[in-house]
Amino acid sequence: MDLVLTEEQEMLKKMASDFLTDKFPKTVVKEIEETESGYSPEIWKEMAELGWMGLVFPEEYGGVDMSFLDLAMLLEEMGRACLPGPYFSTVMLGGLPILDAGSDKQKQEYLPGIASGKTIFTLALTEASARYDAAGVEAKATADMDGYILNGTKLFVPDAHIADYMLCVARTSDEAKPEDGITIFIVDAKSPGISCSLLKTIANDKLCEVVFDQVKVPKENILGEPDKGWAEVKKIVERAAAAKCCDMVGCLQEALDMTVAYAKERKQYDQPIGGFQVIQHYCVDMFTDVEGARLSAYQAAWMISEGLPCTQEVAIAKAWASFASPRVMALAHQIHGAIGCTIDHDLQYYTRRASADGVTFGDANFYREVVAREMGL
Amino acid sequence: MDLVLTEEQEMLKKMASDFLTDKFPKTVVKEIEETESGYSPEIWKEMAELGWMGLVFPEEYGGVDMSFLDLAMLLEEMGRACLPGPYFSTVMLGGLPILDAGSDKQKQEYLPGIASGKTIFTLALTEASARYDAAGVEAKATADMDGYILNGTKLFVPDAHIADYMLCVARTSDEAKPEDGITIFIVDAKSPGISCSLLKTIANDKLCEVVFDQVKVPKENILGEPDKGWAEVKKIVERAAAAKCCDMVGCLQEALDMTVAYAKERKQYDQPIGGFQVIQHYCVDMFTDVEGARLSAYQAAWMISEGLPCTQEVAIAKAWASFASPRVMALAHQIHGAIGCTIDHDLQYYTRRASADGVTFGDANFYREVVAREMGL
Amino acid sequence: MNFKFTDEQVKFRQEVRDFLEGEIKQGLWQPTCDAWIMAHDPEFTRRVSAKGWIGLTWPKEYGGQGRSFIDRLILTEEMLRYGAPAACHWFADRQIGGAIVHYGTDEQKEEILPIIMKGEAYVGLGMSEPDAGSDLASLKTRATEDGDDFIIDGQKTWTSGGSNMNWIYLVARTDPEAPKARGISEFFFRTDLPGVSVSPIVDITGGVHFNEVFFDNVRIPKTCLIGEKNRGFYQILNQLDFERSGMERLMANYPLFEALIQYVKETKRNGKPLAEDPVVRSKIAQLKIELEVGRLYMYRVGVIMDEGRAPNWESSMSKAYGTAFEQRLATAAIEIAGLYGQLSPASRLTPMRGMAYHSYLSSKGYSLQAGSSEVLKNIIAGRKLELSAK
Amino acid sequence: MNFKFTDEQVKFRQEVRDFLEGEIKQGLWQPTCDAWIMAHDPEFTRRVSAKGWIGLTWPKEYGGQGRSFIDRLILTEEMLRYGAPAACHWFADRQIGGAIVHYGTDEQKEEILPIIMKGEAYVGLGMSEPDAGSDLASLKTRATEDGDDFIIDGQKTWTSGGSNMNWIYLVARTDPEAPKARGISEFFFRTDLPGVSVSPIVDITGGVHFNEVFFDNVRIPKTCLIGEKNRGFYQILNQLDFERSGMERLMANYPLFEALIQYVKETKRNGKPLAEDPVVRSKIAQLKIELEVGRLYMYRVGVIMDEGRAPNWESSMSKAYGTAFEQRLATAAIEIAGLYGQLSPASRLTPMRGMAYHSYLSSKGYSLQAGSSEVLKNIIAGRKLELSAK
Repeated sequence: MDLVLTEEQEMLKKMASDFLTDKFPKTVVKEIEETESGYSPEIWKEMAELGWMGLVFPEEYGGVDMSFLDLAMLLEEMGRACLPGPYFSTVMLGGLPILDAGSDKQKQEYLPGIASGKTIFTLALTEASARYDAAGVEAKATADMDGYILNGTKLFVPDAHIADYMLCVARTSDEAKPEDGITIFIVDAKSPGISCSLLKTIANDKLCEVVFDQVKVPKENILGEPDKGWAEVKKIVERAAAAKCCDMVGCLQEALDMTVAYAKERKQYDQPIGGFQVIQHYCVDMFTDVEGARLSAYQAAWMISEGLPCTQEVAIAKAWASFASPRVMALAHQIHGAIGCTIDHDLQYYTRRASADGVTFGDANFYREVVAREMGL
Repeated sequence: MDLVLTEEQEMLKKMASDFLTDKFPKTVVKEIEETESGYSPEIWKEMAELGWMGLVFPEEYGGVDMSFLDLAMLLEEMGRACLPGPYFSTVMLGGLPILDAGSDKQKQEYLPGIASGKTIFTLALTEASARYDAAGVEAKATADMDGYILNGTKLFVPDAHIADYMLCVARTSDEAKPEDGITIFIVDAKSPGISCSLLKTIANDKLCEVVFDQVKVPKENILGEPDKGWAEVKKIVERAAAAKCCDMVGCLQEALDMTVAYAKERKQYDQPIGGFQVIQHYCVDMFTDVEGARLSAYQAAWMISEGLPCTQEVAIAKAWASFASPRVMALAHQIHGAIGCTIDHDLQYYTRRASADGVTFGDANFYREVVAREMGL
Repeated sequence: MNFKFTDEQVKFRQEVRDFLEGEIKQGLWQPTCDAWIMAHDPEFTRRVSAKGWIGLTWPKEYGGQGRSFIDRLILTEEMLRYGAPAACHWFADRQIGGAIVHYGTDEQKEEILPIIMKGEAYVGLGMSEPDAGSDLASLKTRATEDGDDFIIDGQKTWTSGGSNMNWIYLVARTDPEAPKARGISEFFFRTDLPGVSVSPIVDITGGVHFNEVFFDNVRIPKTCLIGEKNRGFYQILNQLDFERSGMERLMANYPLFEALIQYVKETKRNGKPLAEDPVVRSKIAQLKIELEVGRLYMYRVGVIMDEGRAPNWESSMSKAYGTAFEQRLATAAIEIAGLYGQLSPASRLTPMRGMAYHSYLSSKGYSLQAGSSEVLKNIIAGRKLELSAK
Repeated sequence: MNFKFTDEQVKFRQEVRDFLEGEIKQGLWQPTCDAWIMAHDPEFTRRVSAKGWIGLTWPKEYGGQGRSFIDRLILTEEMLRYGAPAACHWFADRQIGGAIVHYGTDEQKEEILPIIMKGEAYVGLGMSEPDAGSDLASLKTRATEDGDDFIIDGQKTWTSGGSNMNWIYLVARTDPEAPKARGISEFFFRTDLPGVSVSPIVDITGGVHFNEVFFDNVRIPKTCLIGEKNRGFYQILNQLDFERSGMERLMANYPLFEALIQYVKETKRNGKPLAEDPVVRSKIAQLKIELEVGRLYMYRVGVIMDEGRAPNWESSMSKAYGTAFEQRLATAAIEIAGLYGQLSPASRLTPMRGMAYHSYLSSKGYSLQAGSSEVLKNIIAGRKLELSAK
């Protein structure tokens, strides 16, 4: 066992932190949040030049061939910086699934665009049920002569309004088990029949409602095997959940750091409030929660990175991050006092994002059930 | 609204507190707990002379005709004193149901004995399922020429080993709904076929396993209507739960008082530990929980006393007492430090009883479900 | 002991309900959470005034109704239950009127109480300052005597009242030489005076109900002083106990609770209503239990006031408990709503009219305003349990 | 980064498991909770010694195995998982050996370490006194120099070791004039000396594993001093970090967890296994999540020690978390068992072999011994977050 980051990982984190701190002061985050697109194409380009979009992709596709764990470290810094934009969608929900399950042709077609920052991807999975289980997939794809016709409504699709492509999960045949008969399609987001509207969300994170109305998709756009797509979807969700945990670690760590700093600086009753034992213990409780999130997230990310089965470890990490984050943020607010409850204070960025992150790719209850099943209950 | 005790109630509490403090120092409680009978016949007699056994019974049966609320106040003091013995069983589980549902003849036959302290009663309700719902009643009473034959095993029956009579809840006919076909019998505890063995429990509170093997019960010993006994059982359980809450208020209040006193007296780092803000807040959290238990228990007891329907109020009180008591006791121990974890320290009496009281007549989960139903969920 | 409301109280509650339901039916407003502080509606306030429901507990000789504090809690509870837009008169009614009845001169009673009862005083509470939050006694805003006037200089923050504010209740230092708590006085005056400037604070939900208020050489007549000069801090302690007893501390997001119950009954997951999911059932029942016990803490404060006693630790307990409850409720609601819980009130698909989202964010402030939970616990520990540092 | 155990570690874990399962199969003992402190079995300790598993991490030159701290945690974890009766050698192995390796003289190493490794030193930890619990530095037991000896006078309490204790580790004041923390020294000696008397303390479960120990003019040679005179408090701080890292802080009631899982699988309620009750499932899954995260806090401490660093706030976090977890586990278990949870281990009908009942009571002490959770949080706040009173 060894919990030390490699020198490269430290460097990557440092570089990312410097870049993000420089490019994304909260004034910029706020501006971007308020635009419709939700990202800055200029900085996006710079991120691509730093190799971030291609971080985990092989060199042959224009990537820099680093590991999932390295990516996780980068995501942590992005969480810390409240990075707005389609990075997670593109790399985690688009690129990695294609690298995973795509044909050589698909990889050659899509990965270089992703790695170079030219192509924005996303995943259209959840629907009205808002659940991450197979039964929630009701969108239908019916075989047509030269392909499929897609119909259905996807909800909470991140960044769909700016995506060039979507992975769309649809039902291609009706089987007894909801896990069967599901297929993943790579869909050109500009295909006729797709309409997309932004949902207003707590994190201002550009989730969309995407309606597929008689959308034609060519047969060669199936990702992986037809009817057997659920296994890959599970993998996508598992990996995304682990990645989201790293993101959350950055978010919660920053909230903790801000809070501890404020406790040292804010004076009441002639002393820093951090001198009061109750405030100290609040900080320790936050810190303990954040450390639990960190250790479990790193464990999950490391296991994915190593290609080890880790359904339980991911479930533990995401459940922990999801139930710990509201209590961490509640204490952050309690210590910050009224000032932390204003829109102009940086804390609220973390409060809103932590709330969104907690439910994205499965909340604590969802993963408790996963753990129960893994335990044989 | 008025939350003030009457002068009589204050006097009753004071008198009870003085008597119990005098008679039941913890050395005596300990001795009694260690006897098989679990009570002191001498002090029992004195309690009867004070009118406690007859407190709520009409004068015609030798009682003093006070209210259920008055009884609740007495129970609170008993909880505070960790009174060992069959008071609760006799009055709450024997006498009150007979007053409630008994025929004139039954009242005349049994109540004077209870009121004078001569007769010990109990209720044999729960069985292997250990639940307070009708489905748990599997003991059978089959009609015989001049009465019924009882068969079955009752568990967690308090004080059965010293009882003169038991109310035994048994199934007299099989109906579709588990609530139907249930009858309550007044059973002479010395009837042939009854065997009784003590269960060792956390509170040393003399719960028994009672086996009924071909026990004959005359027809006139049916309490209330045959086959329709469940409504009365529900009432018994509801009233007992409310009474148990008052008992618990006394128990938790004493644990709180001991803890606050200890926090003022125990010095570490050159000051009373009660000077540390974290300890202060622990005490406030305990106090808040105890006050919630008190207000909700008084409300429930008052409503029963007034004859008002109060299923929800009782459920709220017992759920609160049951989930608050472990956290109150955990803080009591945390503040007392190691000394509180010894068998020679008074705190452990309260820890053990609070634990038993929490599950008796329904735990927090049981009553959450009652509340949910009352809410129409 | 008696846990029942009198027949008159039951009738009064029904009257309030009928009034509010009628208002909703007429579409005059929609129930919202935090309406007591966030929903400013001068018209509604006027209609409430017409019912005689502002100044309910004040003596009849000053034009009040002389009714009990329990009556007032009933009124408050129903206002909150229905999420009525009562913010315009809330603080004047709850806090300022009481202070004037208690400490005001006859002239002040004659002049100010009618304005409040007519629902025309939209009051901001000018207490906190940037460096004086929980530690109110360290406030710096100065009120300097000058002939028949005081000159006010300084800055307040977290002053309620939103953009409607036309009167301010101000706590300022009148004796800079005295020990901190002994040189403070209370004032009440209109905000349209020269030298007063107001800058709104946007809260985490995007709402505006707090202000920063700046005082630059503001001249007010001495008649604006409430009570005794330099005794303000002690007068306030009393008023704070009163403020803390407000029902809004438990029920500001009551409309969310009702909406949540409806939501779990109506929303199906895996073909079954959420209400049948044992984890959800248990969570909601637990909230109900906590709410009802919270009401007992709350009504106890009313009972004490009706006995003519000042609430003390009881109101601190009620407030600390109530705000913690509201945070639990909001957190439970947003969790139960899952991904939908993230949708803002502006979204078409938002469940519970966006109240889960709103309360999740706004309830963070509940345990900070008007005595942080930590300060309240310190008060209970000190005043009631008599625990103190050496 | 690497979260995997090495092949050797996996093999070692299997070896420990095989050994312990074999012992259980032979009926040599039954798994119990708190076995590390409560279950004294000299024979078992001898068998463990024969495996070379006492002194696992000590340098080979002193007869130890020179293995890693992770190895030791693996051994510890399996001992706890199987509830093995390891109390006879636990403290000598965990605490005293390490202190002697670190601070002892060559003679002490040569003399004492072999006794410990043979499993013959049943050690009591003589630290707390009636008036010196969390505030250890205020201890009063005196060790006065007299020629080549020290004379010990005073009283210790919560001294572990039960009735088997034959050696004691003692912290005593050697310089009454110096500031509190600077006049304290550590000693280690046999308890069969004249003037030592031992009085058992019966705990809340009825168990006896703590003692009061009285020292009346007890003469010990100076060779019993460990490390530097008057530097004892600082040496201890180090050892406490080590003590706090013990796996027992998370897993002392692991056998209960296993029994609880089996119980919910096997026990039917309303015709369905408890494991299918969503509230129960969720509760147990939550415990599993918490346990696994606790193991991460725990193994991190091992990793740090293997890096040659002294654990610091990390072990405080691990201990505070672990003991709180164990209380949650015990409370959940007794709640899930319902009325049956009240049955004592002596009862025929007791579920989970009475371990829920036992742990519910005994776990109250976990968060007090060896650094109360409050002291540990103070340490984390001070050492790591650098928060302090003015």
